[in-house]
Amino acid sequence: MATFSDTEFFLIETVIKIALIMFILLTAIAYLTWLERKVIAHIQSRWGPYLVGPHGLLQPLADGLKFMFKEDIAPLEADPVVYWLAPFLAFLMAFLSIAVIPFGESFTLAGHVIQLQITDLNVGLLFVFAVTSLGVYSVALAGWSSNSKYPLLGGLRSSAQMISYEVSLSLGVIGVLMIAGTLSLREIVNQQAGLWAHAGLFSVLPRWNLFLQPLGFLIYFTAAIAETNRIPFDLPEGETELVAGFHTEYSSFKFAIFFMSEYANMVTVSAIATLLFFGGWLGPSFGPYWLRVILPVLWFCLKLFCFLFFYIWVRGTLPRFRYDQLMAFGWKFLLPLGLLNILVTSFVMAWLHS
Amino acid sequence: MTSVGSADFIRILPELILSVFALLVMMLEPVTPLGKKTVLGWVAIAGVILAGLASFAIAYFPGSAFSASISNDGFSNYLIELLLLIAGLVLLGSMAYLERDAIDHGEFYALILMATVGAAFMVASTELIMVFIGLEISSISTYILAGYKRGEMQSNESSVKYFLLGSFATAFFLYGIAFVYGLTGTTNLDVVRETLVNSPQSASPQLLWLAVILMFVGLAFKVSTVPFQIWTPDVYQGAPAPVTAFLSTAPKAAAFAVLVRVFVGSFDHVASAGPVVFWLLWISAVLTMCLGNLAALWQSNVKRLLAYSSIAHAGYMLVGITAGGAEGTSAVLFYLAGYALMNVGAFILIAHLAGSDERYTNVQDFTGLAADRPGMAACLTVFMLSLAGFPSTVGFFAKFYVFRSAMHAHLTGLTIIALLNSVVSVYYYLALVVAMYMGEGKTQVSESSVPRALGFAIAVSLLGIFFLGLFPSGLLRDLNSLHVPWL
Amino acid sequence: MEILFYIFGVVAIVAALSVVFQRTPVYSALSLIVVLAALAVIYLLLGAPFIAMVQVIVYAGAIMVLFVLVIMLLNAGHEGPSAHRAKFARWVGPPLLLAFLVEFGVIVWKQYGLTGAASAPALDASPAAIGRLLFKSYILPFEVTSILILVAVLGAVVLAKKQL
Amino acid sequence: MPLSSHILTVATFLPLVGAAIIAFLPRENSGRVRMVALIFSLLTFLVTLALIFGFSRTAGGFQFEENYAWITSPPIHYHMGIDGLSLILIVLTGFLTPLCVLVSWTGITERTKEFHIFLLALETGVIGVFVSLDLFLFFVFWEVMLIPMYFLIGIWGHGRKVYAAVKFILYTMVGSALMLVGIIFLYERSGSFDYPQILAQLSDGSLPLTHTTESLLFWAFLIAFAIKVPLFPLHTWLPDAHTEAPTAGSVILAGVLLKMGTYGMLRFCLPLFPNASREFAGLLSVLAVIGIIYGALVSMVQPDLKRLVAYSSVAHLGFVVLGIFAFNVQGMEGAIYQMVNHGVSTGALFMMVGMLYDRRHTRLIKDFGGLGTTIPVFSTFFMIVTLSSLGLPMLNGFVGEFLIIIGAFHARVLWGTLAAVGVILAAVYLLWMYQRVFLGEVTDEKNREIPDCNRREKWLLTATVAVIIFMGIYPQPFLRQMDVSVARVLTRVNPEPVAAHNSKLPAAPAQAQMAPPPRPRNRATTGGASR
Amino acid sequence: MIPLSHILLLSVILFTLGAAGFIIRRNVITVFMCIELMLNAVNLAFIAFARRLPGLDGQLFVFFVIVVAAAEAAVGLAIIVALYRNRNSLAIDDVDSMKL
Repeated sequence: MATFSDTEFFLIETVIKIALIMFILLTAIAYLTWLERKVIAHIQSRWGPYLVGPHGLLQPLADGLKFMFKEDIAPLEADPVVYWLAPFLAFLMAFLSIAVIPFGESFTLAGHVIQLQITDLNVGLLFVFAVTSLGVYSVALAGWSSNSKYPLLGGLRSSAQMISYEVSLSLGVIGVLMIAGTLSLREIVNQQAGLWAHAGLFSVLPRWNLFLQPLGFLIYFTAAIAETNRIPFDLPEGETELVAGFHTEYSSFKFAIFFMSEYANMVTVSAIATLLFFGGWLGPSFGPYWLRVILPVLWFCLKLFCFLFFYIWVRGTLPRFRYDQLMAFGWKFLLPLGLLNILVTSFVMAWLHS
Repeated sequence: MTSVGSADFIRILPELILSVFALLVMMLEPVTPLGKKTVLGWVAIAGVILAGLASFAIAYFPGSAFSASISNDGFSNYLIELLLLIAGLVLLGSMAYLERDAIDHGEFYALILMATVGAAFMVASTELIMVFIGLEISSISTYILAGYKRGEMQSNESSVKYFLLGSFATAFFLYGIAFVYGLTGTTNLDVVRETLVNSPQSASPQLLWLAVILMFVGLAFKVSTVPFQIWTPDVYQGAPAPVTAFLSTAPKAAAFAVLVRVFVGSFDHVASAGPVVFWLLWISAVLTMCLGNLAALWQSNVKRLLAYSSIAHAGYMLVGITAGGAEGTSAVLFYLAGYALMNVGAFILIAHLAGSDERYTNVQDFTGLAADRPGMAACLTVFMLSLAGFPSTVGFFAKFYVFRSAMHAHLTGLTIIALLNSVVSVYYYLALVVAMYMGEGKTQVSESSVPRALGFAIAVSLLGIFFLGLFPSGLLRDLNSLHVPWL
Repeated sequence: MEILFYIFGVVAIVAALSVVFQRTPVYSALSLIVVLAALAVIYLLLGAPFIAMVQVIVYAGAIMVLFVLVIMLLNAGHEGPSAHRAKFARWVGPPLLLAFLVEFGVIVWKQYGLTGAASAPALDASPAAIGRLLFKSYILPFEVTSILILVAVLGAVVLAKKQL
Repeated sequence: MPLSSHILTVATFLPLVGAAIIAFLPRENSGRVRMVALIFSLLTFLVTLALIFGFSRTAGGFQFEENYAWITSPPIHYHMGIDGLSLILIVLTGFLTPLCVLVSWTGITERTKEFHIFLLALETGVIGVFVSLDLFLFFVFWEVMLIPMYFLIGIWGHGRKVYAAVKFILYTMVGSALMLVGIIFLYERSGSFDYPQILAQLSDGSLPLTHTTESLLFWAFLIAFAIKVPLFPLHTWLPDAHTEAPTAGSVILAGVLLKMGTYGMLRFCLPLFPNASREFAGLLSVLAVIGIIYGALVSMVQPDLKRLVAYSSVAHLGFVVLGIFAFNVQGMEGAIYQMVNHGVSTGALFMMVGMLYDRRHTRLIKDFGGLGTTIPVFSTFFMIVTLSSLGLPMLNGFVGEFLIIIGAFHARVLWGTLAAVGVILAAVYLLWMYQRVFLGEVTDEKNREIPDCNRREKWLLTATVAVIIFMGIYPQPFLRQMDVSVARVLTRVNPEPVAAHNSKLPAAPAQAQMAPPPRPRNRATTGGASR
Repeated sequence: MIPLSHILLLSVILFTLGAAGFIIRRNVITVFMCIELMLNAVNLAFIAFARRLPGLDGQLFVFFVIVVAAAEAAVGLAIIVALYRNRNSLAIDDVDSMKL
């Protein structure tokens, strides 16, 4: 846990951090939806949201208001408790993992060292995985509790998919962990500082893990797309087959929560990818103290944005998988590939160490 | 914190070979054409034979391995060989059965090998966590095997019951381990013993008793002693007969080995736990023998009858464990060998006779078998007589040694109860003989001739029964000189 | 910190009661997940962060998902009123267990008492330390669990696959 | 010649070899099966006869001993040897088995192969029991013998055969379980299963037994033997087993198996536990007398011929037990002699009842009557055997019963008197039975058609009757064989010199009126033997 | 610090609840979940003891137990699915095609 002497300060600091991050994140998510609609529209030679505000910039706000005030309809036969619980579970799990994600270096304020991170666990990465793995429940329970065919099928599908790809997701990052020798995200990022030395032409490149673990990154990112139920792996809510998958029967605010959770999850996995493979907040740092505090956050957000953009880009270009293809891809291709990656990494490491 | 060397691997060579062959069977399974799956059975048997050779070889490399969690001593070596014998016989006896009932997938053979690996780890481990993992491997494999006929109600129910009660028992066993660990700071049985013997004040006796009782409950489920036997009849009846042959012997032998290692080897030496151990064993021995035998008297299904009989036999073996010491141990080990031979033989023969889908397992179905198939009837009779403990069969000396050890330990009361029980048991074993020889009418059971592999397995068990029944001293001498430090 | 233990202890017990007494399997499963999570927090408090995470990832995140999936798949609804048999066990079992509980509690209390704090000899329970122990002292059980998992995979396939 | 040094092994396992050979014969050819069985049983009989000629009647201890280590832990030896006591029982077995084969020649038509296998295996077991000198070996044979007998009753029996077979085996198993405890206990104390060795240890006091221990051990052995005999309250299995067994089974059962019990008492109970024997002799004698009277009374009211003969066995064996526990030369030799007698006579009775059954398929006395006129030869044989069974002088039954009664009088006058009453009762039920079956008018027309003895049966019965008469007229060769053995048992069980009994013997001429000729001869032999 | 006895008591209560559930529940899946509850109680005991004793062995045991529980769950649920296919019911009382 954090090393603050003053418990009060610690509490206040944490609460402020949480509030700030939540605010930023929620806003970001709101504009992510806008971004997505815009980008996709441009990819498809359309305008996208255009009417509400300049370039539709106020569209997310309007959407939010609509969700808030729309009538909340629940199926009569739905299981009341679970039906209500599922979206909040989704929300909780999506935002909980943000807690351990560092987004910048620490700075000193009034004699206190403040980490740009809600809490630094030495098993941080595991915590993320733990929370992500619980995310399945919201989907599964939402599907089941609606007491309706399509949601149930969607729920089952997505649980199976999420469990399957979680394995590959973890296997993808194990290579990085082997190199880093720690599970603390901050530590992992710090190890990527600087440029490659003695690498000839490549000496200009930063010491990102991406260059050591390209395969690992590919596996991770592919699995992450599936894990967040995004195209081309969005089978659980494939409109053509299942209306809207597990959240077919959800409307109004509860639907909004599912919606937000999905985007929050995107942010989380992207953040992890940034931290593990792209050196996190590391980047050129210069200027006065405040700039040196702000700049890493900026770099971090930039990298994150690239990932998010990539997500949208993928959605705009790739078609959806068939379900059996999806499972086969996960188990028969991604998983062995992950194992191979670990095997190669361990051999190389053993060879280097001896 | 020693590093792992080649010696470590040599000392688990039989287990390694079995695992490799299990993998081999699974890898060959998809490339083996349908109808030729028996080949996989032969592969598995080859693995068993190789592992057997390995276990003979590693007898020359005694010692512990893997940070003293595995011990390659006479005790484990003997039991592993016994387990391999069981596995081999069951494999031989199951190939034709599987083919007949159209469930001849390679997985069956792989699972038998895996279950044997688990049991082998159980008997070789001197460390409780390793015991636990071995136990789980063998248990889970046998859960699956019991339900191997997926579409069949009884097989499935057998599997459900075995699984639920087995896991329940595992939890108890594990809780016992937790407390042993809490009291002694270790799960290595040798260290546990030393700690408890050298500094008895370190552990409160009551907590130690609880640990002992919890572990006993866990193991009691596995060896099916009263009152933890409730699963046995249903499971044995419902499981496919070759599987029953396996799970009534191999996991049981392994669990008994653990019982011996834990109770005779460790807790018996501890002053504060000794009496509790003793009375636990004494009471459950009596209950098990009596209930097993009495309940068997009313059975009309042969598999169920043998299930109760196996409960009774567990009771006899508990008598030997109650007697404890080197003599009780060697008697129990001898008993295990004899019991394995006769039980496996009986079950695989019944598996054949029961016909496809095991339609004929009632005692009545065996009526008149002697007239139609005198050979098979004679074999089954020998198995029954051996189970009943008639002299010149191994069943007699098995009981004899156990009872003798009990008398040496001044357990006269227990011995007499055991003897009376074995007299009662004669009645129900003969019920089958009565049906085969003295019943009137045409036999129901399958009259197809015995497949060669099965015949060989039965011949081996018969030979074993008679050889050990006439010349038991060779084996017993070996068992008496196991040179296990904890005895 | 201590207060957290008691809070989550109570949560665990209440949730465990709910596991046992809920008549709908899904609620039982959810309650069990709560128990698991509460225990994970307790593990964290007891200086076992790695195990706490494994608990959540594997137990809550994988095992219990399987449970929930199976319950959904089989659409296991309400448990009807108990049928005919096994009344005996139901009437004898719980009192016996209660006696066991009391007995156990008394013994534990006597042995460790109120003062017998779970003294923490400042252990390094980091994943790295656990990994070192795992791959040195416990390499065999670790390797052997792979056989176990193989068996489980094999079993799940054998038992549940439609066509073998 | 190596064979002669292993003659007991040969005698024991020769039948088993025959059984093994039969096992490989085709089942269709029952004639050949019977022939092989007959040849092997006759060969065995010859071997047992050879034993007689090689046997030294003066030598103490056991003869033809063979002793090899069999099992090392516990030290069990393949130890065989015979003395006078076992010798005549072995010969009796050897004699009866071929008769059994012959008597089943036409009666057993189903599964002849198995029948003869079991019959020969049974002979192996029985001879094994008589020759074993290792307690453990004895126990093994004792148990092994049960199984063929069980099958004989259960498969080829009549009526409630399964019930009878199971009852037979369970009764015996209970007894042998107790005996096993006793044996193991003795082994624990003495460190050996070897009978002579244990006996020596017990005699020279190197193995002291407390009073309680000895009593318990005594009962452990005695109950096993008493069930087999069977002694009065434990006899209930016998009528069932005898009645339902096939003829050959009944013959062997009555002829030999029952003797295993009395043999066991003489061989083990008395010498090993003399004090307990003395202590409980009174009780056992009472039971024996009850058995005699009870057996006779129940026989009297039996409507079934075979059951009648079965109950008569209870009475006869009561005599034997009474003689044994009289603890004097007369009683004991009489008992042994009576064992043989009973084997021959009752065996013959069962054979003949079996022959009647084969002809009429009934055994009820009321179905017969006046057979004397329709089958005279058979009736004559039957008459002789009946008379032998009831103890007519000049026939074998007399010698045994007479000696026993004398012995009983010596021990206690009351027992002797009651035993004598038993003799009279025996005369009553046997003669009454004979009268109802063979004398008077032919009541049932079916009885007119039945054939008389054929040649095989004539030979069979002639041989038996010859033995009966020979043993009645000339008992010395038999008695002398056992003199030494009996004396040994008696010196063990009686602390006072045996001579004292002999000197008292002339004081018993009061019974002279019912015992004319052979008495002095008997006295002479017994007197000579006890020294 | 938290007293060991309190942790153990918590563990015992959970274990007992699990065992009670095993006895009184009639749904196969619920029964299975009660077994999981018992295993968790065991794990808690391991962790509590590991806190007291030198070395991390206790924590490692929990790791193994979790692995085993996972394997058990996979197989157990497969068995239960097969049961449902055969019987269309998950009530333990219906598992009675063999006489008791």
